[in-house]
This record gives sequence, C-alpha cells and structure tokens, in this order.
Amino acid sequence: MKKIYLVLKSLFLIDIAKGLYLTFLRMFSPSVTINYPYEKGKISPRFRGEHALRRYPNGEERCIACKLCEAICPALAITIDAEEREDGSRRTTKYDIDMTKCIYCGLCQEACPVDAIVQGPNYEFATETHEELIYNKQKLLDNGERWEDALHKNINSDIEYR
Amino acid sequence: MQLEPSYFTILSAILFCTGLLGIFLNRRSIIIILMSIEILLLSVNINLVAFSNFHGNLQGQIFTMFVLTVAAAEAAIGLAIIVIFFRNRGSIEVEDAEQLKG
Amino acid sequence: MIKVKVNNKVVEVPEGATVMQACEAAGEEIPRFCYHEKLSIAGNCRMCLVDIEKSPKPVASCAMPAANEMVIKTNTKKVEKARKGVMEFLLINHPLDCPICDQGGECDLQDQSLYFGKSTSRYQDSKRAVNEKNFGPLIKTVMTRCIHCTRCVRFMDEIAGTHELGAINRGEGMEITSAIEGGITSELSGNIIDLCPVGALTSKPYAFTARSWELNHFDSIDVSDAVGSNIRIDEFNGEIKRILPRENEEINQEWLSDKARFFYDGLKNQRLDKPFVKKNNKLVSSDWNKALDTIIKKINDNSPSEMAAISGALTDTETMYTAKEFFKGINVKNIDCRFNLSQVPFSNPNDWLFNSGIENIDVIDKLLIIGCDPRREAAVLNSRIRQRWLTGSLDILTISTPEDLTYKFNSLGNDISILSDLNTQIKIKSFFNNANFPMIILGDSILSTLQGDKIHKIVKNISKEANLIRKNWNGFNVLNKYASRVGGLSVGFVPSEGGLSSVEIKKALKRKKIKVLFLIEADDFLLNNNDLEDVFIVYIGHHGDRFAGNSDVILPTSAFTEKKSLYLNIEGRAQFTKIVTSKPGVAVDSWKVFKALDQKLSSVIKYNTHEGLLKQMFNDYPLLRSQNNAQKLKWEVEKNNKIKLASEINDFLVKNFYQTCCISRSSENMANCVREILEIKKVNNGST
Amino acid sequence: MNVFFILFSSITVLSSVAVISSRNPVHSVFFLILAFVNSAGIFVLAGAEFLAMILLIVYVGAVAVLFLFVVMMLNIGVDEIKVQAKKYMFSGFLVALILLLELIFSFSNLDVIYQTSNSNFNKLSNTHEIGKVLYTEYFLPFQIAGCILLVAMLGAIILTLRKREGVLRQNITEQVSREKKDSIEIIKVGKE
Amino acid sequence: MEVLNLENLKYLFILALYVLAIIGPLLVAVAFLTYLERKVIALVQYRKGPNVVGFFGLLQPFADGVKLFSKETIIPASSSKLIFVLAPMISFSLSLIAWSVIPVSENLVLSNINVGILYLFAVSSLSIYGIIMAGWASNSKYAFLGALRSAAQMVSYEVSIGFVIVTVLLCVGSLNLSNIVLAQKGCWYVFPLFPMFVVFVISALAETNRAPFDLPEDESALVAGYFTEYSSMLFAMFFLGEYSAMILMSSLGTILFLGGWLPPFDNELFNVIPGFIWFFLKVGLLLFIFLWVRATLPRFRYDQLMRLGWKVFLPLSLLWVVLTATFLIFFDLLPNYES
Repeated sequence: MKKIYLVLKSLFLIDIAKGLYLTFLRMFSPSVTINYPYEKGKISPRFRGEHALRRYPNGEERCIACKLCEAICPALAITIDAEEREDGSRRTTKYDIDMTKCIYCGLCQEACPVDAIVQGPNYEFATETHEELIYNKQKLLDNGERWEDALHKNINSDIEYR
Repeated sequence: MQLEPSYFTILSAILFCTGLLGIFLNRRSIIIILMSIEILLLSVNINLVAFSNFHGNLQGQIFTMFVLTVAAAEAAIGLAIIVIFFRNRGSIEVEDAEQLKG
Repeated sequence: MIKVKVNNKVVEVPEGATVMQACEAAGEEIPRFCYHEKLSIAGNCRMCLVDIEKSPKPVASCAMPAANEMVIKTNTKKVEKARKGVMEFLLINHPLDCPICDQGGECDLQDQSLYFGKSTSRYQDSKRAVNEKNFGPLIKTVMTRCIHCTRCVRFMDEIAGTHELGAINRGEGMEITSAIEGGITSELSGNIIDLCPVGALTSKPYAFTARSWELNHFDSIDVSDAVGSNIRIDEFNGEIKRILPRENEEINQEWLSDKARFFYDGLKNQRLDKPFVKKNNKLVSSDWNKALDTIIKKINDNSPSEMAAISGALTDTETMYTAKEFFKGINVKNIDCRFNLSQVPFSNPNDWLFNSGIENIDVIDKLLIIGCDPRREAAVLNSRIRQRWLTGSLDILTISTPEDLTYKFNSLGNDISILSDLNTQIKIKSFFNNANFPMIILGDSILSTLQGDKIHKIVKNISKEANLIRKNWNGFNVLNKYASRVGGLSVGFVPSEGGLSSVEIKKALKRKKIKVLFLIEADDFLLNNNDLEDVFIVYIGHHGDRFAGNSDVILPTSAFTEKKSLYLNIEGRAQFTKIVTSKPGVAVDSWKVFKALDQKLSSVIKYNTHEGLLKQMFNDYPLLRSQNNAQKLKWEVEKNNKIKLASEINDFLVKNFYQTCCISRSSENMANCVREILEIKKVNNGST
Repeated sequence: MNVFFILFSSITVLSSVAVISSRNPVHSVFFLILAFVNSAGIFVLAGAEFLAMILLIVYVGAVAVLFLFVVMMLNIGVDEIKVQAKKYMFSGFLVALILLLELIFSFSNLDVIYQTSNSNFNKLSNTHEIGKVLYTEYFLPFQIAGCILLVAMLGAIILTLRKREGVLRQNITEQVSREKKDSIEIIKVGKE
Repeated sequence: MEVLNLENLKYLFILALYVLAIIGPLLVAVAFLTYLERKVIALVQYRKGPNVVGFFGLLQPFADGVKLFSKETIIPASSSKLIFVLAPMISFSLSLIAWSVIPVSENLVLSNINVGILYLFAVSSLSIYGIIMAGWASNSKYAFLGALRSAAQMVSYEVSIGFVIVTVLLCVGSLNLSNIVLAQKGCWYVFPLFPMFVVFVISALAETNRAPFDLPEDESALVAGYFTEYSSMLFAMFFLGEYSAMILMSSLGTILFLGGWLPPFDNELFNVIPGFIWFFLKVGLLLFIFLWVRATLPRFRYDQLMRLGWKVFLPLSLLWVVLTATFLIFFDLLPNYES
C-alpha cells in the first residue's frame, strides 16, 4: 500500500510540485542583496581588515618592537627591525607587512601588548601592483592616522571581553 | 519549366553507381560499406518517389516508406554487429572479418 | 654516599650535596633564581622550596644539605603553593615590560611565571622604581627589573675577583650597585648578563636589535685569545648579533671574556672585500687574477732568500699549513708564525704547550707564574686560577707579573734576571717541595724578549729539577697569547733549515735584505714603518688594519666566523670554527690564496677542497687529530745551569686588554671599552 | 524549380562521392547526412513532402546519429587506402562506369505517362493520401514493417547489451520508500 | 536567366523582409530571455540580479553581447577547424529556420505548410548535429562527452515528444500548425491532455538541454560540456541558438496545448486583444516555467535522465496515445479534415 502510494506520489510529481510552489513563493520575498559599492554591510567591531599601526594621543608610536606579532604570524608576513632610539626607548626601524602573505587571522593584534598593530575596518585596499601591497612602517602609520577614530571605537567596544 | 523524369532517374543512377563504387573501394571499414548501402537505398528511394510523382500513383511512396523502415532496421542491426565485432577484434576492417567463428 | 628519597625515588648522592642536587639526581627540575652551580649559595630567592618530611615548613633546597634517609617531595600542593607565593612576591615589583625587555624569550622569571605565576595581581600600591646604574659600555641595566638574586654580586666577588658590585640598603630599598662610579672594569663582566635570571642586566651592544627566538645559533670557537673558549654565535639576518659562552668544563667552564663576547662588531667594520694592487703609490681595487699575477711576477723576479712570510694572530692552521707547503714549493725558507718575536723553541710540542691542561688547574696546589699576565692574556684561565685559589689550597709565586691578578701571591720581583740566580732557583725548588700537583706557567710575553730562548731553557731546567715533570703529570706550561700560535708551531710554520726566524727577518728588513714580505693576517708584526720602504708587501687578511696601507698587494680573506677552520688552543686542543655569515665581497678562505698561487707556480699542493686539506694535514701531523695531546708526549730536558740572564724589567704586558687583534681593533664596542674603562682607570690611577 | 533541383542534386552527388572517398569516417558520416538532407529537398520537389520529413526525422535525426555515435565511440582513426583496396579500384570503376552508362542510356529514353493532373492527387495533402493508402491497401505490409523494426530493435539491444560486473544500480522506489524504521535500529545497551 | 526577373526579385525582397521581421524580434527576445532568466533566478534566491547596466539592468544582455563579440575567437590548435567553426553556425541557423512555420497569429506565418509539425520535428532533430560537431571538432574529452550526452539525451526525448505530437495530431487530424491551433477553439488541449502537456514540458527541458537536464554542460563534471572550447562569437552563437530553441519549444507548446493565439475565452473582451499578444503571453508563461524549474530543481544524474526518458516517458506517452485513440474512436470524435 505504502509502495503504491509512493509510486503514485512520484508519478504525479507531488514533490516536484511542492518544490516549485516553494520557490515560487520565494520570488516575492524581499532580496537580501547589498548593492555593494553603493551600500555596505555592517561589520563587526572585531572585523579584521587592513592593518594599521597606531600612535598614542601625544603622537608617540605605540609599537615597541617587541616582535611578538612577527613571532606569532603564521604566514610570516611581518618583518621587523629594531634598535635603540636616541632617547633609549625600544623602537622599530622597519616594520613591513606583506599583505599578500597575510591571512588576516588577527593573531598579530592579539599578540600586541600595546595595541599598536591592529586590523582596522577597511577592506577596500586593492591595488594594481603587488608592490603596493607590501606595506612599510610609514604606510601602516598613515593607516593608523586615517582610521584612528574607528579603531579607537572598535577597541573600546570590545574592551570588556579582553 | 518542368522537371523531366529523366533528371531524377539519372540522378538516382549516378547515386547508385557512387554507392556501388563505395562498396568496391572502401574495404577498410565495414561502416563505410554500410553507408554506401544507405546511398544505394537512397537512390532507389529517389527513383521510387520520382516515378510515383510522375505516375500519379502513391505506391512508389509507400514502397519508399518500407525501404526506409528496412534501411533503419538494417542500420540498427548492422551497427550493433559492428560494435560487437569491434569489441571482439579491436578493429572493423573488412579483412579482419575472416573467421566463421566469432 | 648517602641515600635520599625524592618523590618516592631513591637516589644516592655524595656527602655534602644539597637537597637541590639530590633532586636533580632524581631527575626533578627545581625552579631557582639565585642558585648557580659555579657560585656560592645565597638562598635568597626562595624559589627552590621543597617539602622535606618532618620539616614543618618548605625548605629552600639550594641551601639545605642533604642528609641520609631524607624524604623529599617536590610535587606536593604545599610546594606548589609556596612557589606560587614566592613568585607573586617577586612579581610585585617586577615590571611587566617583557615585550621591550631583551631577556624576553629566554628569561628565567618569564618561564617560571608560566608555571607558578598568577594571572592577575593582587597588589594595589605603586610599584618600586630603581635608578639605573652605570655598568660601563657593555652592560645595560634596568634595575627596576632586578629581583635581588645577587648572582652578579657573587660572580664579581668570586669568579671575576674585582668586588665591584654589591647591594646597598635593605628590604624594599635594596639595590644592586657598583661600588665605584664609572662602570665595571672586570674583563669578565659580560658574564653577569648571562647570569642575570631577569632582564636587569642586558647587553648594551645587543640592545633591542633582535629577539632571542629569531636568532640562529652556531657553535664555534673564540679566537680572541689562545684559550680556545667555546662560544655560541647568534646570527640574525646575516649579521652576528651576539656571542655567548658555551659550557665546556675542560676549557672555559661557562665564562667568556668581554673581548670574546663583544668584539664581534669588528667583523663588520674595515673589512677587505676585494683585492687591491698598488699603482703609482696608490692602492687601486683590482681582481684576483691581476693581483695574483702581480705577486707571481714579484716571486719570479726575486730569489727565495729575499722573500719572507709571517703569519698573524688569527691565522687558521689550514692556512699556515698550506702556506708552508707553498713556500716549500718555491723554496722560501724564511717563514715564521711567531710574529711577536717570541723565541719559543719549535722542535718539541711540549716546549710550547700548556702541558698540564686547563682543567687541571682545579687540582694544583703550587703555582709559579713567570713573565705573563694571565688576567689579560687569558682571562678565563685566570678566573680558574682564582677559583682554585679561593678554595685555599693553592700557593702562588710569581716572577715578573702585574700586581692585580685577582688573587694573592708572593712575588719574587719584576726583574727576570733573578731567574738565573741560584738563590732564586733554590727558593723555587723549596716552594715546590711536597707539592702534589705543581705547576709553572711561563708567559709567551717574556719569551718574546731578546733573552726568550734562554729563559725558556732555564725554566725548563727548573721544572725538571723541581720534579714538575712526573709520570702522568707535566707541570711545565707555556701560556700563549694568540689563537694561531699553537697551530702554527704544530704544523711547522717556522723557519726551516737555514731560514730566518721572525727576529732575524726583522733585522734583515732593517738591512734591506728582504725584498718580498708576505703578511698573512699578521697585523701585529712588530716592525718599523721605515724598514718597509722598497719592500714588496703582500698583505693577506680580512681587515684593513695596520699594514694594509703599506702593502703593495692586498688579498681579502674570510674571518673566523665566515669559514670552517681549525684552531689549536694552548693545550693543543684542535677545535673548528663554523661558518656563520657569508664572506664579504670576493674574499676567500685564506688557504685558497696559497692554493691559487701554488697552481700558478710549482703545483705542489694536491688537494682542492677543505676536506682534502684536512686529510693531508692530519696525515702529516696526526697529533692534530686528538683533542688534547699535551700530556702524551715524551720530553727530554737538556741539563744546563750556566745560562745567565741580563736584567730586564717587565714592559711586555698586554696593556690594552680590549684591542689585541685586527677584529677587536675595528670593533666599536672595544673602542668604547678603551675609552670608558681603560682611560678612566688610568686617570684614576694617576690621581691616586 | 530547376534551380533548386540542380542545387540539391549536385550537392547530393558530390557529398555522396565525398562519403566514399573521405578518409575520416566521421567526415563520411557528415557528408552522408548532407546527402540525405539534400535528397529530402529532392523529395519535396518530387511532391513527397511527408516522406521528405520522414526522411529527415528517421534518417538524419536517428540513423545518422547512430552512425556518428558508432564511428565516434569506436574511434576509428584516419587511415590510408590500403594496397589491397587499390587492386579493386580499376575493376570497381569499370563496373560502375559500365552500369552508369547503361542506366543513363536506358533512362534517357524514358517514356513516362504524365499523370500529374490526377484529380484527387492535389486535393488532399500528401500526408492524407499516403495515410489513406497505407492503412487500407498496404495495411498488412505496414504491420510487417513494424514487426521488422521491432525485431531489429530487439536484436540491436540484445546484441549490444553487456552485463557488467560490479556496477551498482539504483532502485528509485526502494530509495524513496526507505523510512526511519528501516534504516535505524535502536539497540539498548546495558550497563557494563 | 529567367529566374532573376523582376517578379522573382521582388518576391525575394519581400521574403527577406519577412525573415528579418522574424529574426530581429527573436534575437531581442533571446537577449531579454537571458536577462529574465538571471532576474527570475535571483528573485528565487533572494538576490537582485543584474541591476547596474541600464535601468534595472535592462541593458545587461547588450553589454554581455558587446563583450562576447569583442572578444578574441580562440580556435584550439588540434581541433578540426572547419567543423569547429561550422558547428555553432548550424546550431544557430537551425534554431532560426524552424521559425518559418510558427504561426504567431492567424495568417501571421511565413510559410503555412501542410507538414508544419513534422518540419518542426525534423529541424529540432537536426539540431543535434551542431552539438555533436562541436563536441567532436573540439578534440577535447569534456566537449566530446558533453556532445555524446546531449545527443543521446535529445534522441531519447525526441521519442516522447514525437508521441506527444502524435497524441495531439490524433485530436486535430492535421499536420498544419494553424489547423492545430484552430482545432483548440473550443478547448485547449492542455486540459484533456494534461499528462501529455507535462511530458511535453519535461521533454522540452531535456530537448533544449536545460536544467535539470543540463548534463551536456554539466559544469561540475564537464567544465562546460560541448562548448568548453568555444569563446566569443562562436560561443555567442551557441548561446543564441540555445535560447531561441527554448523560445521555439515554448511556442510549440503554446501551439500544441495552449491554443496558440487564441484568447482563453471566446468573448468580446478577450478578442479585442490581438492574437499575437496572447501568443506571446503564453510563450512567456512557458518560458517562465523553464526558468522557474531551473531555479528550483537540482541537476539529474545521467542514468536517471535516460531511465526517465526510456522507462517512464516512453511507455507513458505510448499508453496515452493508445488511450486517446481508443477514446476518440469509442466516442466517434475523430476529426475529419479534408484540406
């Protein structure tokens, strides 16, 4: 009996009709597409986008050349050279990130003891050449300046979970 | 102007001879011979249709249909045999068909 | 032997061993900060607490002697709690600046806090801050990080023997500081960097340039003196970042002199990276072929007797061997490795070796030091003598030595001529009476005076008569100053039959008898520049040092960190350096220079590779192959009492400990040391 | 009319010549198809549009596809005309030529009675005409032709059917009718 | 020659105009069909679909067209070049010539031939060749496999389409497409022959290689099937051919089952609207079904496809033919067309 029922069910394409009905109804639901260049999706404060090196409010670089980010980077994208600055503080002389190696795992910003290297909310940094994606310290500091407001807000919003 | 019946008959004669020549010449693969047979049947069909038209008699067309039927059957069986032959021998050359036992 | 139970495991330890040693024998790791094997026990960090049965409180294992049938527990809750408490106290005042601390990554406190540290601090008040101290140009201090383990203080007291550090105040106000303003002057001061378990004392030249985890380590050999200390060279990004001692109980224990530790930056400066040829009185950069052709032309133009070769302080054994073969091939006999005009005889290895072995300093009971300054010529060896002296069972007698040898001794005077005095000889003999392990250290310094050969003979005689040479013990030791010397003598880079020695070469130069002079890294050959006019000088070396400006052809070679090469230390111990960095420019290993010259001339050298070279060299001198061959040789002393010495006051000491070779002369660190330590010291001495 | 006839017939003849002479069997099949399509045109010219369509559907749409399939699947390479083939060349040409001449000779003197203005020939469509004749006069042969086709189909299937070992076959009803209780068995496991 | 007299030339000119009048709108329709397809699938999937080029993205198909035509034509080195180039042309032209017999409205047909339905059937069976030639000439295994799949599939489903047509022909009694439409004046055949309509729609999907039967271009297994190696212009021809075949099958369905240009009810209101509008509406409905099904159903497996064709549709449609014939004879409803 069951078998006959099933055969009839498949003979009369019941399941397919159900499926078609379902998709037909779906046609009248509003679309979820975000019209990208004109509209942008909301991103989490923890979004891991383009890197930036931050400064303290008084303009001093945060980075202390501890090289923890370099050590933890699983893609070996970060290269740091350091030496003693004239005032005796520990500072980098070179801070390079190869953005084409970077896998945006966020371990560098987690490793950073002074919140110097952070991944900002910017994800629109495509370039035309490979070279442009090898960021040096100046570029990263500029990024920091450019995104400081957003970075500050993001870090503050996440502060109670740290 | 009118189509002379001889046009059709001469056309079918040429086609017939071509088919015949095909059987003679192409001894490398049976499949070409099958095609030649199709050409022969086609020429016959042209003749039948032409005469049926000129005689005002439909028998020719009926026969054409039967010829078509037989030709289709022949093609099906023939090709099936070729496939089996190829499976057994790895070739469909006429010269390789030399044994009575398959 | 006593039996101790550690965590239910019974171990046997010698009497007098501490609980910590017992635990280590049982394979238990005990955390510690203040305890160090080579230093006295302080017991002030309390990190090594263990639980001992029948003891109401945890006990500091480093200070507690083990007793028979003692039951020790190292893994109880109590122990762990105690250690956690200690750690919390330590961390109260320790800044959390590991990211900017050079000790970060190799820090004892960091490691221990991983196991015993709390994740949060309960300390509410403000932290202690301590002023930085001036520990000289080599040691950087961040005294806030100090946990008062006093390892540095004990080291300076016990090993370096300069008593320069101490703790002032008490309790929270306690500070480690130097007694005198103006840095630490000890030539072993760098070791307190290694000893410091935290980042309070770090290396100044290394400061912030690399992190410990990114360094590549290479085990190598030090060439700044002739002791042959084992070192670990740390390289990063093709640059040597620091040099650390490697533990070798037979040679340097775990210490290293400051020169060996900090002269590495000289390897970057003043390097020769391409051949130069003099044209119109000006050195012009050239290529190998042209330079070699110029030399060959000169060789062909002059007779072998008009040519001479001198090897230098850092020349490796292979080079001298290859050079010897080469000069034999072109029949040049005037070759010598004794560039400092030393008159040490070169026929028998016992004449130039440190026969007793460095390790045996730990057992000697009578020591006579003649004409040398061990503190500056072999700092590590000197500290070993001091360690032996500290046990109280060593009597020391000296002739012609400086006064500040970090231990007490009786001096027979500074005039070497007393050595030929019969009275003195009797005194010495009675000094060595009943000695179990007597030892004479004869300095290469005194041998490089004009009477050197005579002194050597007299001392040899004395040692025979005072019964220093026995079965299984040879108390006659020569202390060489230069890393290359033993190797050079061992492979016979010495004047052959009829050839001129370095002293004679010097004279010949004065008389303009020498037309072509090969200087193989021989920057320290004591010559007058006036004598060098009209002499065609071929300088083969890695630094543009003293003679480079006078040379007619300069051939660049590799330094000891850029090649694998053999050095023999004072005991004749054969050790290899390792390739750490790449050679600058078109420099080559120096033996290859002679191989190339030989190929264009006599072609007596058959090997092409370093392996081939070693094979043939070991074949010719099988003794090189053994680790320490000093005591295995038979040795005859010719008896002769009639040698008289002229009066000669000490004027041959190493005055400048920091700059003895071309590398250290190019080193900025060493220059800083000279400026900030030696010159200030001179001023101080002058004023007092 | 003449123009189309010349067009169709010349293409038919040329392509049938190409069928027997081209070296690549796949090209032969393509030419055969071309010949068929053009002879369908000739059929239309001869007033047999139904047959023309049947020719297209049956021959071009089915039989030629079969040919193509076989030729492509067997992957018969391009090969040269062998030496043995050449020894039949002369006799083949001779026979064909003689036959051709004979046929042309006999056909060119054809004397056909024109009955193109047959009364009910143009009234009904060609399809109807054929139907009328086929299902009345030729009913039996028609049935026999059907039987022949059936037999041919069975024969072809039986000939080429191969039972393969280790091939998993799908049973849709079984799949669809599977239920939870058929697939999962709940076993109570006691405490150890 | 007498063939080239003024009369004939005029006739040819008018013929050419007719042809252009069919081809022009057809190509535009194809263009918008691709747009429609993307829009429908996007709607089903909660997306927006093309919306950048032009108003609502309406110019997207033209942008695509310009892109395709301006690309470089790549002909694989080891292909049979002539056949390779010929294949898309055949495919494209075959999908166009079928349109000559489609009656868009009463008397609005290029050539109203008696064997119209057979002609359509024959042309659609010829369209296999474009695909097979493409697959074979590409000399690529993916293309070849795609072509074989396509050919086998089209031959198989042609059988059931044939029986569907036979069923309709039984009811109509004429092979003329206009007659078929006119015969539905009382009742569209979709109602009495609904199962055949379903079989027809499904077979049409298979015949045009559309989802869920798009195995010849199974991108996950065969890259792109028979047009793997095609690019630019040649690819565009295949593309146009495929979509105009879709429209053709929809028109055929409209003619066979949905009463062609006839309005749903024969009253004044509906009769005001011209017939071709009704025709296009119905074609649009069927086309929508094509897209709708594509957006809904996953792709079949090939053996399932063949099993469905031969083991389900063939017996089913055969049975229905017999049933219909029996029914017609029993109730004496056989049509009797005499012209």
